[in-house]
Amino acid sequence: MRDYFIRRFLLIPPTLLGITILVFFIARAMPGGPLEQALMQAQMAQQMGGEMRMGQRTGQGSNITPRQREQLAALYGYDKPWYLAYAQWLGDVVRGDLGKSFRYQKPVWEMIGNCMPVSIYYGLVTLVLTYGVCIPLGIVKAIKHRTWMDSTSSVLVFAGYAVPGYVLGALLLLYFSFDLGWLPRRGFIGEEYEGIGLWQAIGDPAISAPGLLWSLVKHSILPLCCYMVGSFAVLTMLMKNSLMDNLAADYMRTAVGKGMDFRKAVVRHALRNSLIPIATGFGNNISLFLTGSFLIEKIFNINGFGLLGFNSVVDYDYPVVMGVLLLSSVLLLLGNILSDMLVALVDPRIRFT
Amino acid sequence: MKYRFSSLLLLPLLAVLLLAACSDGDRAASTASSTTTLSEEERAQVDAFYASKPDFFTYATPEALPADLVWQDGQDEKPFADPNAKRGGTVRSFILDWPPTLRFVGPDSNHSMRSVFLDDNKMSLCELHPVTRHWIPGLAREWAVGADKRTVYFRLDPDAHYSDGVPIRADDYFYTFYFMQSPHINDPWYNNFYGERFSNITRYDDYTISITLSEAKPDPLFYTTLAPTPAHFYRVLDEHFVEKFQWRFEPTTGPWELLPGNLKEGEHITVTRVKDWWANDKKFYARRHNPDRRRFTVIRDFQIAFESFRKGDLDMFNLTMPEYWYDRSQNIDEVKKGWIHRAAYYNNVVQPTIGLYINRANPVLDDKRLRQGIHYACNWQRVIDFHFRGDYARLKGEADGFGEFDHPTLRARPFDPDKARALFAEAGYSKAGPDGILVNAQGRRLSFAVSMSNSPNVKILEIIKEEAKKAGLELNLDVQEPTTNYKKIMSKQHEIAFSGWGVGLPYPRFWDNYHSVNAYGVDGKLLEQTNNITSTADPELDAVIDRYRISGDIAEMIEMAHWMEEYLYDEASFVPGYKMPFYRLGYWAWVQFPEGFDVPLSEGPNQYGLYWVDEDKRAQVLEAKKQGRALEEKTKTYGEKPE
Amino acid sequence: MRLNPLTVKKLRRFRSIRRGYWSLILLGLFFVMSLCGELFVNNRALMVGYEGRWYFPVLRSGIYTGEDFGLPYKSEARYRELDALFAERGGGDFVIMPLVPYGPLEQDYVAGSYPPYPPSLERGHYLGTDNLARDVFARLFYGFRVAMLFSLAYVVISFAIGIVTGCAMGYFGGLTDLAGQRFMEIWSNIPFLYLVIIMRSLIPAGAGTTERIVTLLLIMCAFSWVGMAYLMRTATYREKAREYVDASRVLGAGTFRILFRHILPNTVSLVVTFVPFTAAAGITALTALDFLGFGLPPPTPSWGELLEQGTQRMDAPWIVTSTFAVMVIVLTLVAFVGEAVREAYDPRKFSTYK
Amino acid sequence: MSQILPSPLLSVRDLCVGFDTDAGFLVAVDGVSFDIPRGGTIGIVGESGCGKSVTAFSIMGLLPRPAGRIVSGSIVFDGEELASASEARMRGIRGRRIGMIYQEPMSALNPVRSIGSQMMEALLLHEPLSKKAAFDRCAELLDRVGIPSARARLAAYPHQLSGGMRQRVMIAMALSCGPDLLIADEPTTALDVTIQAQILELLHKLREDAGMALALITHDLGVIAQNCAEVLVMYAGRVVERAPVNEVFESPAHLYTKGLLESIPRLDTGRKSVLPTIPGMVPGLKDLPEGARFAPRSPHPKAAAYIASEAYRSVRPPLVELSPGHWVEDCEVVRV
Repeated sequence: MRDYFIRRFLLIPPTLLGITILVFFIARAMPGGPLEQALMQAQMAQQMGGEMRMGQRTGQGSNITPRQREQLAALYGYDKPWYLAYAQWLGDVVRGDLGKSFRYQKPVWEMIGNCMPVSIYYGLVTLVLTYGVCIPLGIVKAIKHRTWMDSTSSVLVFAGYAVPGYVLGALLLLYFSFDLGWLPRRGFIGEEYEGIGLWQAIGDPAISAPGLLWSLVKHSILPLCCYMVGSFAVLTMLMKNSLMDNLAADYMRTAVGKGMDFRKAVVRHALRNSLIPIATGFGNNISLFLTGSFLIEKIFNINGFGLLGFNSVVDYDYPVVMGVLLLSSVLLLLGNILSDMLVALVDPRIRFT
Repeated sequence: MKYRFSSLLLLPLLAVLLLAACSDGDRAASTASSTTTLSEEERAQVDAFYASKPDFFTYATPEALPADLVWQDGQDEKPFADPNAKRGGTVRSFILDWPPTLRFVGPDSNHSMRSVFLDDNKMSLCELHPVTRHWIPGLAREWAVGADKRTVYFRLDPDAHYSDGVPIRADDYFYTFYFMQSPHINDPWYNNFYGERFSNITRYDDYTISITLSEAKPDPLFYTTLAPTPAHFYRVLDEHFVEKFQWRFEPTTGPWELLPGNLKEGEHITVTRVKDWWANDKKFYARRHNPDRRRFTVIRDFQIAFESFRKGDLDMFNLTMPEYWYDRSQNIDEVKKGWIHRAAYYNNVVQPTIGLYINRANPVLDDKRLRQGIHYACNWQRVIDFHFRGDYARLKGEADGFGEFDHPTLRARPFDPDKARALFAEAGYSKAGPDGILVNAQGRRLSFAVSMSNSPNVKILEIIKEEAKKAGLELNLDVQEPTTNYKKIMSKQHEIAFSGWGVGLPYPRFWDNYHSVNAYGVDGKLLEQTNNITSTADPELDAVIDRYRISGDIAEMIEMAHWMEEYLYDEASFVPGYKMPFYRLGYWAWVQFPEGFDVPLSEGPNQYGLYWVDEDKRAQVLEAKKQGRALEEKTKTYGEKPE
Repeated sequence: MRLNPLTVKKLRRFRSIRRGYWSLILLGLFFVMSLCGELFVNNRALMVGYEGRWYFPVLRSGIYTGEDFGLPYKSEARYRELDALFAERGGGDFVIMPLVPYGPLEQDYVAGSYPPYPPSLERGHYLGTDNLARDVFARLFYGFRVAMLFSLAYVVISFAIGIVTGCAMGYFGGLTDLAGQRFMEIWSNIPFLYLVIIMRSLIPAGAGTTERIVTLLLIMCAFSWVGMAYLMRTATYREKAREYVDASRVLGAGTFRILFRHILPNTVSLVVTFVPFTAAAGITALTALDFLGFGLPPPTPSWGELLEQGTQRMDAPWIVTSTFAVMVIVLTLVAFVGEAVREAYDPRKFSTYK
Repeated sequence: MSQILPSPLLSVRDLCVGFDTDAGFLVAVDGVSFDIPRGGTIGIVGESGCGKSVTAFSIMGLLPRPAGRIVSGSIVFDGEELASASEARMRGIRGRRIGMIYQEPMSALNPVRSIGSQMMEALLLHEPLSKKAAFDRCAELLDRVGIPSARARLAAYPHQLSGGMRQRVMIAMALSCGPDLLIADEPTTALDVTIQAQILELLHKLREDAGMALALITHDLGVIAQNCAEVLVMYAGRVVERAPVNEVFESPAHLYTKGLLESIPRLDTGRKSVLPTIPGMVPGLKDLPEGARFAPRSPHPKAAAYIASEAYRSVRPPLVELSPGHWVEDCEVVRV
């Protein structure tokens, strides 16, 4: 089994290589890119008069010379054939350098690093809450199969599945934050707590740690609702079905036949077995939750990973696109391995070879 | 403001926010940036550049100034600020996106915050009086136009200095050319503008310069009133320029500066008023740019920003869009109870040429009758009447807003399906197909694609499309992400493009959009990356455009412009769209505007910074709001709706 | 057609799951109605009686112009106006309009007031209009048709690719499998939205609406088959290991026979249970793309476009509420069907003990 | 019906058990009655689907809810009615007083938990033992059922053991609390023939040692011959014949019993012959007639007429006592 996981880890680099080569190539081969964007903006400067004030917007058609074009191309690394540019990028990545954003001229690492705390916070909280709700709910639904409770919760989770989170976000925000004023209107945390870590708050009597926590919770409620609403159905139903399979399993009868209380038998026997399919999908969810959803982040003004990724795509900010891609791919691949490990942990029968 | 500029212009403007602000900055004027002059070594490098272009950079003595110059100082103009304006306070507004850079030049510098730092802030040698359109002093105290109509002489105001305290001298203008012509700034437009437009700059003494244009112009001041570039800040440029200055704020000559620590990435940014701004007591600058502080919060959704405004999180809000002016703000409590005031400001600025550009390089569209038919098939009036609620107006043509240059009688063709059908029939499209779209004898349907970028403007074209069916014309909307759309149009692959060019005073321009050198190369192939997106190439027109370009005589230029407008009207490659002759604002009652605010050249409240914040009133209004007490409802109109 | 008794049993079981069964009936009904939607929601008249002759504009492939009914215009007749005119004029001429007398593209501006118009029974805009004065009901209705057709095609194409690839990988195993797995791993990591944006730009300007929709469909399918391929790969592996496959190979059955006669039929249940959820995913993805403006070409009626308008116009709540409601209802129905299909194909024994 | 004797350990009377299914409510056990004396042994035979296991699960109270339920009848164990006993009461009986061994030792064991933990669980539920003591007891038990290196085995998972081993584990588990009654539900069906013999041998030995009663459910009469004193033959949910074991072998009274006997392979016939089988199949539970359910498979000449008669549909034949303790379904066409 150790060899299996070593092999899995060894397969990560070639896969990453494949992904990045493909995206890099597509980015280069397609029309429209940072160069066009720069040219468009240069032209817009011309239209808008750039620095000239009111009366001076008179720049007469300045067509861009081939030399200027080349210079701009060089700025974006478009002066080389794509494979050489890729090789250079790869070389930098191997040395731990993801390059600099075309648009912000900042190291991509720094940009990713900046949005990581928020993304990790939302990602992990969503993950914990989602699993924390879905697993118990799935269990209850399995045990109370075809009762009133089961049907009602089914309708609810399926309706949640159908709700587009990004629209829900706008609705909730307008209603709870603007109309009712119950919840804060924007931001990650109250401004009075901006830039303060919880550990600092605990150490500093001037700052109320419960206040900080409460502020964080208030700011998080609506985005978390939107993040989670869609993921309930799949996970809950998976848990329910899987548990039902196991409730009907012979070993449950054996357990009860030993004189064990049924509930105890569910917890001690059926539950662990039914977690196997859940564990299979767990790794995938990690990357899903961490990368977030840019539409929700946009509505709630969360400077997270999803928004970064989306903006980099629409801005043709390729170093950031590649950085985000690399990171999310690594997360996904590691997540898959983590899933396998979890499955192996839960299920002693599994022997990966 | 959203609807005002068409696709190309939309992006940077979407986010333009309207507030301005400021108050008693309690901070030293000099910032962290180095105020030392260039070292000898640096000096030598810059001088070497000047020396390499001896014809361009000239050193002279005051004696060399022509004796017959008529110096002007604009002091007979009236100030336009309100003498009762109070200084101080904070104005809060929003931006839709975080600016990518604080540079003014180079990649990504054309962003939405730019007007705050630059266009509405940084001063030039002379400024246009926004009411009389006469010149008033800026950084120059006096100026004189040379007899050749190419050279303008300036005497710098000795009081003028940057926000870091460094005075502005003739050297800064030399340096400006060094800077703007440098390949290191990676900005072709500035390179070209400063490289081709001018032929000489001469320094007479520390405070006297002249700038010479390559070609004579009727009013060369328009082209020569430049802003200085602080040499002590940028120093000798190198290939790291773009990155090095990405997030450094240039010492400014204007009232607003960004101090380090006044921004949180992706969240908010605050500009503060320069302490002891040098122009504080100058005749045309006193009582302007009154708040101490202007804070911009990033809110990525326009609607949520509006709700924040209603809640009082923002002080001012742009209500230009009819939907916001009427449906959203007309009947809300905050307005009815007079806590929020609203105002519409009719102005008289040149209008971007928004409309449909028909690509004549397409063989089918290279038929004048067909293009004229398309004109009649476009129901812009419906767009204006319903989509813009009759507030906007039909664009007259290329020269709308240019005063005498604008043709006195020509008007864009109105919607007329019968005339359109008649013209289509002449062009061979006489039979209606089963779906009502006309076909010609070869069976070609009268169907064209309109390329445009993904923006709210798509809705406008959906109206045009629906109405065009009545004339038997089908328009398919080819909606692309802005960059790809731009690429498509610039490589002239479109059939029809919905686009708009920003235009500027003093004269309408025809060369960029209609001269054949911008349509086809010497090899006869379509040229890419030029503004002639109608692919117009006509020797007769070319000849007039060429003469117009070099003319130094206003009357002659007007005559030629009228001829060209008639010609282009007949060619019918551009279907004029709409124009927006005003802007509209909502603001909390503590924001005050001059009673007789009448600034026809103003495109937004921050451009001239005439409003102020009354912090005492803020407390009163907030108190009233808390108690639910109504104040006086105010919706004002400044200026007059044209025609 | 004779159904396999096992299938009959599954169908019967499906019918016994009332929530799913009725959801399917409802969805089917909606879908059929939307397919012949021109009869219910349309600005073309069902029937016009003019000067003793009967016309059926809705059934005609072409259009009748105003001139056909004695009106002075050459474009398509405006039947609601015609209706009002005939009524006013009296006499034998008449117009019968569909239940909702508006088309999805038609802009019904009212002089002196501005869209979006609120719901009005009197004017026949039961759910109001959108920003361009287009009837929300009509756009939702035709948006449903587009979404359903789109997502059905989406399911068929992406399953076809997924099944072929998955079967091939599972059946041939070895290098094919290894290469396929790597490819899928790479492919599924490509940012989808990014490719949608750039692939759209490759569509030539002159392309018609249908070509644009098909291109979008193909792009989306290109990214959605991976999941099915993984499932089929495992299923094929499992089936291949069964004795009967060996047996038929011994009997001389060829690869294709084994695949089509033995392996595929045995994996049908797996495929079928995924149909509804994939269809729902197709609708959701299309709506999200439309919401962003990267989906169907305007002015195609679409839910995403309505949602976008609605979220921008919260002051006109009828747009977002009705769209939101319809979308949630339809997708919930699809999810119910999906759950019931899964239950029918793979029934869970439910047992507890005292 | 029963003897006037010291009260039996287990007394089942007119037990009817049914299930809700897609096809409606189906009766799987229809009026079954029998007794097991203390220390006594009974074999229940019949083909698959005859209701043997359902009977066993009814005794244990392990009918899967909500589908399965006891419709009527009583199950009295050591003087206590089990059919209506409370959940808590049942917990005290299951595992402690009645142990059970299941058909499929693989699926009856939880695949993700070690043998030891599952065995210890049974002990700890009923006896106040420390974990350590329980562990030692388990090792001892495994030793008793003949599993070598018992301590090491306790850490193993079910999939790591062979089928025979797993069944030994099941037996050890069932016996861990020293039950009064052991129900063995086809304990050898899933095993190799050689292992089957070992397991039966083991069961036999353990029963003798512990003096507990045994209900052995099987479809193989041969197995019963060696292990049980009395035989209960079930067909389609009913008892069709009930007799002391030697009587069944010597003079089976029901055609079904006879058929079962004939299908046991014998070594003593000396010549190669085709093994006789009972033609036809056990009927499904749906639409069962009231009459003798074996009739359609009966070679009796009047069988066809009987099936056509109203009696087949509506009259349940009673059991008659041929000789003391030998009861058979009273219907001409299915009698020998």
